[in-house]
Amino acid sequence: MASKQSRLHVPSAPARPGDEPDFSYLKLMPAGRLGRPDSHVKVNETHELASGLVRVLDDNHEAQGQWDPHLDAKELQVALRHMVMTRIFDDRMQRVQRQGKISFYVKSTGEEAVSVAQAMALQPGDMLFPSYRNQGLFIVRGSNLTDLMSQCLSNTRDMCKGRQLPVMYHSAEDKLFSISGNLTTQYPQAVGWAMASAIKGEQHIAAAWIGDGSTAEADFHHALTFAAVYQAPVLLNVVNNQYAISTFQAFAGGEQQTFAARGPGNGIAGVRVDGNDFLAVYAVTQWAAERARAGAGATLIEHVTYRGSAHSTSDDPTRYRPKEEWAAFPLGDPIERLKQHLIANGDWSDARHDALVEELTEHVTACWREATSYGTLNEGPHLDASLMFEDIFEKMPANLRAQREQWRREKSGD
Amino acid sequence: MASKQSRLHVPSAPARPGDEPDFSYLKLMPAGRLGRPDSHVKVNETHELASGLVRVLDDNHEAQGQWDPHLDAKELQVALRHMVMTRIFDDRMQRVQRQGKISFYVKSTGEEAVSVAQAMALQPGDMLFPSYRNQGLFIVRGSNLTDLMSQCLSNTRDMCKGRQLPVMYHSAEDKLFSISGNLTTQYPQAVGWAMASAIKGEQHIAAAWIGDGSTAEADFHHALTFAAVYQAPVLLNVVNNQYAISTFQAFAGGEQQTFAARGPGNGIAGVRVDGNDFLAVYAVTQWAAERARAGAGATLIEHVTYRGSAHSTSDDPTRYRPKEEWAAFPLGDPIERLKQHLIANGDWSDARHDALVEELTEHVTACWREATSYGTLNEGPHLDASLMFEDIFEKMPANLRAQREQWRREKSGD
Amino acid sequence: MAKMNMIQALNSAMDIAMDRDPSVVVMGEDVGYFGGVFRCTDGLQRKYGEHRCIDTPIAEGGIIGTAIGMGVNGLRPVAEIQFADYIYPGFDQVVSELARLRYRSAGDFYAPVTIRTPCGGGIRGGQTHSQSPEGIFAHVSGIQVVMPSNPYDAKGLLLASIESDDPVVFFEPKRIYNGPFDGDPDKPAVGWSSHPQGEVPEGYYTVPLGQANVVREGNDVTIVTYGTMVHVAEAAARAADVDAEIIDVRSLQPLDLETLTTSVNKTGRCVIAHEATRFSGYGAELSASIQEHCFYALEAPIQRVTGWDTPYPHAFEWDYFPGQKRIIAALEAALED
Amino acid sequence: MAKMNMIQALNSAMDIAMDRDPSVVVMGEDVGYFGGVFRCTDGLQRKYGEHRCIDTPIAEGGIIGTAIGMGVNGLRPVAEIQFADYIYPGFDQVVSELARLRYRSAGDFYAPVTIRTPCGGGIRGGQTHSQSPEGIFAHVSGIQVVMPSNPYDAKGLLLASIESDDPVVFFEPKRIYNGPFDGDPDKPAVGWSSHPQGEVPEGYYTVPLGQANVVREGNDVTIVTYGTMVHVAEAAARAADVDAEIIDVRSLQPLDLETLTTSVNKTGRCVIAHEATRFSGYGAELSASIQEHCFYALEAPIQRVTGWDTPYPHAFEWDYFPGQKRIIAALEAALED
Ligand SMILES: Cc1ncc(C[n+]2csc(CCOP(=O)(O)OP(=O)(O)O)c2C)c(N)n1
Ligand SMILES: Cc1ncc(C[n+]2csc(CCOP(=O)(O)OP(=O)(O)O)c2C)c(N)n1
Ligand SMILES: [Mg+2]
Ligand SMILES: [Mg+2]
Repeated sequence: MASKQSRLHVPSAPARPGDEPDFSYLKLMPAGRLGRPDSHVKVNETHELASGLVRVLDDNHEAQGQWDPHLDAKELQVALRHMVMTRIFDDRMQRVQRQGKISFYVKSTGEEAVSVAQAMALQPGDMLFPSYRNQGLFIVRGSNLTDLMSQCLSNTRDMCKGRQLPVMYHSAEDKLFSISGNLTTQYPQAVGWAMASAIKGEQHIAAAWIGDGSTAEADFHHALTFAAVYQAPVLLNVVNNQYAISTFQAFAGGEQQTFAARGPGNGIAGVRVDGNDFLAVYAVTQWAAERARAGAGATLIEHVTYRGSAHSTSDDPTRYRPKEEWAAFPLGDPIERLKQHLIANGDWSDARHDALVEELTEHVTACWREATSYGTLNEGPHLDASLMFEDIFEKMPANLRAQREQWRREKSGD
Repeated sequence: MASKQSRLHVPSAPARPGDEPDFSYLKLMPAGRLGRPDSHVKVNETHELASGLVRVLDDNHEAQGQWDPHLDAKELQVALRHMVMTRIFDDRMQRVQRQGKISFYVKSTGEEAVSVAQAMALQPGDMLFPSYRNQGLFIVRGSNLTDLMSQCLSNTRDMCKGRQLPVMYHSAEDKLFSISGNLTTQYPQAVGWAMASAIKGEQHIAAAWIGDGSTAEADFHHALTFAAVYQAPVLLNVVNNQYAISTFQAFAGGEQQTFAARGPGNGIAGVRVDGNDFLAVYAVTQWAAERARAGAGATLIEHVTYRGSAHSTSDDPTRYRPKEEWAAFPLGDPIERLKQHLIANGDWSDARHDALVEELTEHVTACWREATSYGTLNEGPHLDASLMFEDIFEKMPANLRAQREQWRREKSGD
Repeated sequence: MAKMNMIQALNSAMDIAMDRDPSVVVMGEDVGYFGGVFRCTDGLQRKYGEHRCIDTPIAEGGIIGTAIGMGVNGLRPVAEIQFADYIYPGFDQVVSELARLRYRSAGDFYAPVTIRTPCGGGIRGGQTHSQSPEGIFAHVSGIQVVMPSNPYDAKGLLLASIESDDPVVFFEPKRIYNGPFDGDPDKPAVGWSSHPQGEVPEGYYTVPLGQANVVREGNDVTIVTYGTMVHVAEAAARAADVDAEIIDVRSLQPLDLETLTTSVNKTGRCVIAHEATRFSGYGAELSASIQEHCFYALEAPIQRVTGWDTPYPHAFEWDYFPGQKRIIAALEAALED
Repeated sequence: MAKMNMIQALNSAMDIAMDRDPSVVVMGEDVGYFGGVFRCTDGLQRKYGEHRCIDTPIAEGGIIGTAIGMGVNGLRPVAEIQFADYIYPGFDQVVSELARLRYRSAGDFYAPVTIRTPCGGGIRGGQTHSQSPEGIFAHVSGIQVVMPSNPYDAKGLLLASIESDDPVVFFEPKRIYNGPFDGDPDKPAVGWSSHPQGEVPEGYYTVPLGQANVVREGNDVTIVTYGTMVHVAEAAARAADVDAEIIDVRSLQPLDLETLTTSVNKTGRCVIAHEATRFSGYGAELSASIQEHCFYALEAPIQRVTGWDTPYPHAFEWDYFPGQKRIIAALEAALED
């Protein structure tokens, strides 16, 4: 066997450390090229949307074509604010992780447009099922940064009562579902939530987010199948940031076909969008939400973007990709692009931007100061560890009560 | 909540008991309509093959178009023989099940062309991963009917040593994989087998079969993803017989999209074929095998057919579908169609057909007589029940040896 | 009171739950128009519509995953997994999601999902239609595990499970769907109509989770069992003429350990019986817990009577099945000293 | 002899296996170019090529399903599941296929697949990077289950697992990848270099499956444990100054029960320790089996020391973790009479 040559096709990386970045594999399209069909269009009429790329912002930072959502300056400034806030928050949390104040962190740097545009385009009653890289959803829905930080600190104000890894946030009142460490599990759950909304005759829709790598999991298929069979009012988002930890998107099946094409291939609409183009993401989300709300069915949205940071604080991307790759990414930086668009419109300036950055930096600093006052992993005040035995069941069964007693004896032995 | 009207889309059956059969939902195409592209064609150039329907035999029983495999009369007569054999075998086994001689049975009536044409079009070195409704594969590969019957009888000649439900055959030497009771599990296994063949630099390919309903299982997605990423030399067959026990194919996701379209949607070629057209199935299988053997990748083949019988001997289809449905199925009966084609070619006659039926009926009777001589479920000779403890591991561990001893004591207490 | 077999009792429980609470929905493979391959959901779609008794694709992971989402959105799904042997494709959604949701969200989210699934052998189902995986689910913190042994309990426990805001995996011993079974396949089948527990109120009632049931009082030895084996144990005790106290665990998680230990402390001897394979199975937990609490009362080793550590073989199911002989041998071992 | 930590020892085992047998392939998420998130497969792709050390899609069911097919076609796959907490999406392929193939085909087909997966907590991984599901797999007939406690065993057991024609689920206690851990997180971390079992031959050798290891002889009580807890137990016995015999189970299925019962029959007392949750866990099987074989020698109840029946909480892992205190309390209980 060793004698014969292997004939197996193994996808090869576009570029490895030391190589020139190479994005020639990325199928692009000029802004404004794709038309915006009626949102009730048949599944089989979305093949072009699924294989093409919806873009609004062109290289001169101007909005082009039918997908322009025509948002006013105020909304765009709010959007920019949310995106900048997200990035500053991420940078700060990464730093405090390095300082050992939290155990783990995941940045969304370079992907801010996806969460911010989608959260803004959806309605407050819509239920969101985030992945661990969608902090922008929480920020747009008004989550208090101090609360997010407190979760990362597992401190006395932690919404998860110390039970979850950092970034596994949730907010029942803001309709943000509990984040799971297990990839893609939220996908069929979002479909089920949407089915229930339809069964109840309500107008609320659901939206879920996973990464490119996560599309290989079984729950991706479960979600698409159930969404197709029952035409569930749900938006299924694939954030294709080109990487799944160390493996690039070809290992998730992006080499032969776009991820958006899984939509029509499995019986739901599919759209591929420039994930770093705030306007395009906003418009596509509106379109899919309109479709879902009208009962015309689900949409799979692939957001083409780039993971600007490490996978997580446990990862070192310099081992597997060129440092310069992000700078060479043809779709650029979503914050920079929206900023330049606003400036081009005469609605923004470098000076105002610097002021914004300074204001939000101070805000993040203040929130961090407040959050740490509720305790850190290492310094008190600490949560009562007996919380560990609660919320497994609504009522604590005998074996857990006995174990809590045993734990108390163990502690008091101190 | 009860107040509001549900807005959930629930697929509705084309026809229920008492209704007129209605196959208007079936997307059909005249024979010869679709061209036969080069088998190395790109995945994205198979959308038409995946949404259309490859047919060769027209309504006058003549072969049409580029997909005609141009088989000679001898081969077609052999094919007819295998298909008739399969049907007679099925009818007999159903009867003996009714008589209580075996515990369970599954017929393939109406679907014989799929297994027979594909087994004939593939090479002996190719590995087949059947479902429980592919007895034709075993018959073409020369399995002895007595052996198949003995498995159904769990008798002293049972290839499974009494461990498996009837019809869960296998044959290592004929490269027919062990059938599992769990749906779709063989799909990623076939892809793995094909990947290993490629890794070893061999030319053998793999083929797997599941039903329309089974496409909803996770392993369908696993198989397509791995087949796409590694361009594995494998044929993934979906036998769309319109039903999954009581639910029709819309509940598996056939309403919005063909099953073949899952191929290109997920990154492998897809072809939809008239599963009751022996020539079309043969030609499509040849095409996909050529593609796989050349290293051009995997193909998902949807075979449009109809489950002419009950799901299994445990099922009663009159509860959920019209009795007359099969007779009204627009793609007819595969045996009748091949027979008429041979007659139209002047290579067959009703007289020869009756003689064939008589010959094979006698053969099946003789095989059954021989099989029962090796024992039946109720009458001896019986397998030694201690076989129950073997083949769990290569070497029997202590706990099983001890349990076998305990079982012996229990028996000897008789 | 009416005569019901277990199928009718389960059907009645779902009917009543759907009638009382519009948020209860039933879903699963073939459960809708067809009424389920074991007929447990027969008539529910006709009565409550195809939006509340929902046929699903064949994807156990999808069924459980969507049921969780429905539960989070205010419905109370009762999902049928056609055979317990086919629950594994949905295992991740049960273990990582259904069991964890309340905990990881500090009680802000939960999904009141009941998963019904037929288990056990003795129906010539072979290795993929006969399994009893309850021990696996009992090990997963956050899941309630139930297995009734008769129609009365089946209805009452299912209603209690549906009403519970915590998830339940509800195992239905299919061998006793139509009648009690004493372990002797050669005897003519008897129906539930002649059995006291076949008397089932037509209306609403519950049997609370977390309570074992002493089905027969006795003084010499305690038999701890559940499901089909309750009836086999009763027959074995009768056949061996042993004054056994027989306890039907019913609720495997939470476990009513006190009822078990009280009995064993009284009898000083214990036999545990289940149909599932032995190694690392649920019987091991029963044995370990009872030993911890009753050690000084025990006069002989606790015995386990189980299926062998093999798959359930089609041709040899009565050699595999832990019948009266195996129980009697264990009773003898438990009673010698 | 060389100094190796457990990661290097596992890497060495795979290197040697791939070098000796061209049919051995390594596959999994991030195992190829990157060398694995814990670096266990570092350098293997460079040395053996991307066709024998294969990066895969993120689909545990697909990894195990394709590995089975490869095994049937003459390869010997070593599949890494990145964390044991993520093996559940592949559970059906393990239980229904990998474990059953030889049996259902009467030995005509089998798949020599080894599934490596890091387990256990104490690394601030929270509830989805800390689980120990070995008890679930031990209950599945047809699967061998292994968990080493040191680099020497890790290499020898992994080589034996890869060579076995039967499937193995190979659990790697990640807390002791880099050094032994006595349960005290406040102590400075120690590496394997100072530990005798950190001495690992560079070449080929195996540690046979199915053999427990007496890591410390003693007369007063037997501690039966495995994985990380072996080191915690040793430290606890030292701290409590108890003459404990400590047995590292190593191979959970098949289980070397004789070594365990011989020891307990000698000491008359037994403490079982594992990190996994308690209810219906593997410790229950150990307790039940030992009780069955050693009942008349037992002078006190067998004690179980385990993680609580809760998920592994991020902030409270040292309250969850069964540390020396919990073991010492159990030793005291086992030693009183
Ligand atoms: C079921 C499961 N398998 C594996 C992992 C480990 N893991 C965490 S994130 C990740 C990569 C995910 O990549 P992608 O889906 O592209 O999302 P991204 O991190 O790029 O946003 C992996 C393999 C997991 N969390 N869950
Ligand atoms: C994992 C799993 N779930 C459910 C079943 C029960 N079951 C057996 S066959 C069947 C229907 C399959 O329908 P389809 O895939 O269309 O194949 P067909 O029977 O029509 O050939 C079902 C639900 C099973 N065997 N395995
Ligand atoms: Mg990614
Ligand atoms: Mg079908």
